[in-house]
Amino acid sequence: MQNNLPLRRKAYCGTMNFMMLLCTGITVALTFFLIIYIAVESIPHFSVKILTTKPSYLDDSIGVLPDILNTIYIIITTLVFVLPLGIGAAIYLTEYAKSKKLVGMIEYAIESLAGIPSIIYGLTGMLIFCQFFSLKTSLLSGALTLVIMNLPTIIRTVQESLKTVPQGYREGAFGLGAGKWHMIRTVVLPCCIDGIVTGCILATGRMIGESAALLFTAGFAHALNGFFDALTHSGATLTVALYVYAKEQGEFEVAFVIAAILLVLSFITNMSASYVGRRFQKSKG
Amino acid sequence: MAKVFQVKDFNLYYGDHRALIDINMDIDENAITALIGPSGCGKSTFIKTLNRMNDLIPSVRTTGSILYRNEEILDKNLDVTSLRRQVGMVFQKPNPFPMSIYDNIAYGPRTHGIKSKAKLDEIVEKSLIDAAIFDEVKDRLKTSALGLSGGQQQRLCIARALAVKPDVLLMDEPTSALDPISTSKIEDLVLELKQKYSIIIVTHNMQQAVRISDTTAFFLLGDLIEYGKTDQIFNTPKDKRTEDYISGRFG
Amino acid sequence: MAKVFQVKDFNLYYGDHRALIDINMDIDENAITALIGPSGCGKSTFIKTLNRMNDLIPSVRTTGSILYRNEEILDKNLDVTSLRRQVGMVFQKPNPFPMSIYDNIAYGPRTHGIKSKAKLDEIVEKSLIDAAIFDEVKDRLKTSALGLSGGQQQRLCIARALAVKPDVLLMDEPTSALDPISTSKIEDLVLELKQKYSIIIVTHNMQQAVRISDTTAFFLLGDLIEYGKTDQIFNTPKDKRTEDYISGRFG
Amino acid sequence: MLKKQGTGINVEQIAHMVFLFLGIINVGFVLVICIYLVIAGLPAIKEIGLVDFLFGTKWASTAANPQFGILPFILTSIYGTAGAIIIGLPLGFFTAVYLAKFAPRPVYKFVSPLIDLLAGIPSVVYGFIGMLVLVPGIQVIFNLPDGSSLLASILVLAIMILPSIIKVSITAIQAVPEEYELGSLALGATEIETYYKVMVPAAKSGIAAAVVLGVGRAIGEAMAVMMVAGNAPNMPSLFESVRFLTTAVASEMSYSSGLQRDALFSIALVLFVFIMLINATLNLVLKHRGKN
Amino acid sequence: EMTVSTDGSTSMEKVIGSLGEAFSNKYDDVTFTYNPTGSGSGITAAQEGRCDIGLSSRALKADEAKTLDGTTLALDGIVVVVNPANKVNDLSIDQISKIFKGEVTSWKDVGGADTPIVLIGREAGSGTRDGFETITNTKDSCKYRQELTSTGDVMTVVSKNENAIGYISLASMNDKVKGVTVEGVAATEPTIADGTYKIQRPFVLVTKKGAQLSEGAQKFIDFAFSEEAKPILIKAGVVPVAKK
Ligand SMILES: Nc1ncnc2c1ncn2[C@@H]1O[C@H](COP(=O)(O)OP(=O)(O)OP(=O)(O)O)[C@@H](O)[C@H]1O
Ligand SMILES: Nc1ncnc2c1ncn2[C@@H]1O[C@H](COP(=O)(O)OP(=O)(O)OP(=O)(O)O)[C@@H](O)[C@H]1O
Ligand SMILES: [Mg+2]
Ligand SMILES: [Mg+2]
Ligand SMILES: O=P([O-])([O-])[O-]
Repeated sequence: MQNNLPLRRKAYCGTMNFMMLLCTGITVALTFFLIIYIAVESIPHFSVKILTTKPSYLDDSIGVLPDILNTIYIIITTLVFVLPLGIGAAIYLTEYAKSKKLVGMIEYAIESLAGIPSIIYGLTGMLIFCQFFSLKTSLLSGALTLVIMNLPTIIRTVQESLKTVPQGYREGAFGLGAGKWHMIRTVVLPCCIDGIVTGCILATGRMIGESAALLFTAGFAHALNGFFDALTHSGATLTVALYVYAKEQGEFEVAFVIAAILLVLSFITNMSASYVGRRFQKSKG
Repeated sequence: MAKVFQVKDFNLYYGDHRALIDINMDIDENAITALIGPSGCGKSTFIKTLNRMNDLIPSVRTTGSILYRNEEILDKNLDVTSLRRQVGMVFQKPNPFPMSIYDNIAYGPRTHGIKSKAKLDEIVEKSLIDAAIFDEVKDRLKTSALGLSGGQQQRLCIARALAVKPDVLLMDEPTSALDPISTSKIEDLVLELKQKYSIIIVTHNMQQAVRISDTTAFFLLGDLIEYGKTDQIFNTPKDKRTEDYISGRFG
Repeated sequence: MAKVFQVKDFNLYYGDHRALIDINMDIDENAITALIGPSGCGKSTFIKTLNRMNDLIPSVRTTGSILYRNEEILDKNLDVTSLRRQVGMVFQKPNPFPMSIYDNIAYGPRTHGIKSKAKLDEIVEKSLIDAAIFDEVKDRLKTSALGLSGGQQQRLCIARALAVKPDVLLMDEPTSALDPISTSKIEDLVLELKQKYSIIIVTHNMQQAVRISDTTAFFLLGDLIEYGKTDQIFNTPKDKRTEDYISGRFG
Repeated sequence: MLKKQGTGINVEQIAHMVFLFLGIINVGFVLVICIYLVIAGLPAIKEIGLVDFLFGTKWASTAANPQFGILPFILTSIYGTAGAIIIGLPLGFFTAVYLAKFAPRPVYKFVSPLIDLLAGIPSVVYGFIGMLVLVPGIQVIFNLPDGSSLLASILVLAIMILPSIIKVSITAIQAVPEEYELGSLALGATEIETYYKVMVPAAKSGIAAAVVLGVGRAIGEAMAVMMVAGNAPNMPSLFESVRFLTTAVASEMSYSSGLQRDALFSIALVLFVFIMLINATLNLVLKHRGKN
Repeated sequence: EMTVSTDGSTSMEKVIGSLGEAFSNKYDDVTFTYNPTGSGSGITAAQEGRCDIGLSSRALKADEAKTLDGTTLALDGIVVVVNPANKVNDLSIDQISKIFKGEVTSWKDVGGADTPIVLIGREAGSGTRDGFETITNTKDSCKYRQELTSTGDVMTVVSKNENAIGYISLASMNDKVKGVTVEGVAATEPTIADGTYKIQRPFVLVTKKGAQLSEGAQKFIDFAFSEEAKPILIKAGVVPVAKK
């Protein structure tokens, strides 16, 4: 009974094995290529100046500080709106909703929101926020568009973590005469704070990566503004700036710098999401 | 003896399934009432009705009447939070909140509006003492309750229930998840609590029912088959089915 | 009687934990061997060694020797697929694949290279007949196997194992997930299969061991305590611990 | 003693109402988006005529005699998506099976963050690299006058959907009960046979979901494609410059006026209908899976 | 705190960016924003009041002029550009027209290498495209291989592809690409100012007719036409025009 698999089976297993290794190899190689290519092209152009100035036509110089700030502003603004909305909706769905029909309808809506491509968000955001609510092309319009776009992410992650809260906690609180909202506030929410944080991080990642939805809603000015000023003005986030520099202006050096920044940000969000996720699982035993 | 609960022609349905059938039963004050019966006979369902925890299940429908100290508790407009405060509950699986021991006990009083630190301290200490766990945890009140052993957790849950100063204590198989030593500690505790509280306890353990209860109710498939003094039920059951059950012939 | 397995000084470790200790045991051909013992004693571990299913657990280490028809099966270079083909296995929980009944049975033969439709048809029919389930499913061979009842699924799994023409059949508590009627059908089946196959069966059910097995092995905490004719084990056990176990005093 | 609930509104009721509102508002968002798209998208279709719009093969929106046929965009979107799936699916699928079932623990631990990273990279970065590497590469390799083409777009899309295909497939494969694996191994099948003949078919609806998800992502992507497709409104052909539904909207929107602008909204409406159909398919697939 | 918002032409980016920057440097209390979206959308934005000043790289059309005022800020040459490796240096308007209509498809027919011509154009709605096609008489008949959304993009593509030809604003010109002379005339300030370089178009500031300009916007327009602004415009590569 030594190894004597028939040739046909050996060939099949060999082929499959080869395909798997090949495809995994391609995927890994691709990722490495991206990382190394961006690193090699961008590192020579990194400088304190490029990170801390705004572009100037008069001096013919380029800086990405406004884009970094705009990105931060838009993330903060979006989170301020999307968190209460998303967490609230998730709480309704998991803790309150009784009617199957209503839940089905809301979940269908959320699924639909998740599937809509960002260019369509961009257009409707432009129609609704820029025009209907006359917010003009501004970071605020962009942020509000991102709010709707990111609702599904937040709702889903919060729902997932709400579901991991043991039913016993709820029963225990009710058994002591707590009302539902009181119970949620004092027992359920503290338990799933990590899940909410994970949701925030994931959503932040999506916001950093978004471009098509912002092009028509937030525009692409590179003005250096304070937070509240910036909200009412047009401004490019890093991703939009990358598009504009690479595609519209042919300024590849700065585009590579932005690409590298985005890569690092993506890495950081992934790492922190999985770190929080792991902690979450640990605390749940 | 005064009655804490008076149950009249009570029926409970899960959707179309009638899980409790025409229950009539008066429950004594300051006594321990044991509910026994094979799995699925409706013991948990019944006990949860007494503090309206069944409200959480959307499909539940009830008919009949249950008076708690002469007030109807099936009333739609009843303030369930205040009912649950007076009719506390301890669950089969110990379910301390993921907070410190102190906060677990203080949770109920805080919920009901007690803010004063001194007052809370006092309540926490008293409840822990009453639940016979104070000595074991007094040095680590601020540590997480999840670090306690199963038996300690269950006594903590009892302390938590006592902290809101209930009148009645419902216990759904409070020892079935515990080892024999923890079990006997809890049994001792229950016997002591009887002085101040009316206790209704579900158990699968015949011996336990005999050891601690004053009256026993035997349920079968949603029917209350026999209800009476524990001595009588276990020594001279009137119903053939009760006899079969306690002598282990089915279940 | 010829021996299918000869187990010599066999030890199995999960990491540092020695789960089987110095097992010595010869297993008869065309007989039914029952393995009994309390939970965690190593029955499943032992039976899984006989077709090297333990290979899937990385921490497993073995010493000693197990001969299957005089070939060493603990050998690293052994072709496990061909061993597993000859030593088939049926699991505690019926596990038909999510395909049609026909494809479930044909899976093994196809894997081993049989392509001819006529040949496959014949094997499927024969296996289903042997597993005493043909009449119940013959009209719906193309429907999903997941639509069958638990008992039917288990017989389907037996049929699936028979379809690769094994020599030995290992069964790990094949009836513990089933109702009494399905159980007795499977027991009848096992008794019939004995004509053609050597069967090793793990069971928690003493009665079942008595009803169907020729020899019985009693395991305790990784030790093979007693091994002999089933009659003898159940009527005149030599070891005190065997006696205690079969008379229900522990386990 | 048990105080009855008054008719006044208490905190609990307010909380309930607030949460109900927060839940319902999602439905509101979807409705508003639909309504706006329909309102904005219908006039041009009415004016141009549905058939001329959907099946016209020439797009010349600013010509003296403008023509608004979007068949080239529709076909390009379909071909481009199909192409991305044809390349991305096998690549993702084999990688997923390897990672889910074969990869030694350290390999898995090393590769899966890479895949997360790939998933997190913004689409414009893909477009950017595509523009600098793929486009000139294609021009040289295929000896074309210009490398901006459907092929370049397909490759960029394939890489972009790769991580989501891998992740969803891994989840689907890992969700298959281990019993199937044991059952197959016990019949003498090798591990590879077991995975491809039993586990993968059992995971097929999950993998189908991955495909549909990939289709949704590919058909909706605008910026990355815009950077490599060349954007001429040609009928699709592998080595020609092409325009997708998304890029048609994105490239002309900011310059448009009048009927041209309305027609762009109509394109967005068409795209939206496509996406909704895909979502419905995904739902069906998932429901089907729920039943199994 | 005053704000001036401008919106429109991407080919005016350098001009308007420079002006805006100098303007903000001069007045600390104004915020100047420029949203490079394209001439068409800049005009619409001005019409809808979404910005203070619209920017157009073409003259207003008749129906647009009904509701809007257009003031020419400067003149811009549209340079026909090829890859620096291309041997062709001069083209006539007729040749350019034939090339873009696809009637001439190989560089060898206009004195270059035997390689296909790759036509790079701008997207519909672009002021540059409008100006170029009008002057070269190729309206609606260009056989573009690529339609790109900005001047920079055209330059990038032309600089990467030896076969390519495109057109861009003189203001954006740099040495990544080579400008060809048109009928012997190179695009420079003097040749544009005196009209000998044929392919040129105006850069226009668009405001709503009759509407009161905001204080900041008025200040900006005054600044743009001041002597102070002239060198800035020239540095940005366009030919200043006096306010009419
Ligand atoms: N949420 C529910 N929905 C529908 N039916 C239920 C629900 N909970 C319990 N039941 C049914 O009601 C009957 C009584 O259940 P109950 O949990 O009260 O039994 P029990 O006596 O407590 O059993 P055990 O000893 O196993 O805890 C059972 O038939 C059970 O299936
Ligand atoms: N994968 C594993 N890793 C480590 N230890 C294991 C593993 N599987 C089983 N064990 C241990 O080996 C011992 C024997 O387990 P085994 O499953 O063989 O018992 P069993 O007799 O089949 O019990 P049961 O009747 O419950 O099925 C137990 O102590 C168990 O904890
Ligand atoms: Mg119960
Ligand atoms: Mg076992
Ligand atoms: O961007 P334009 O100047 O060509 O409209």
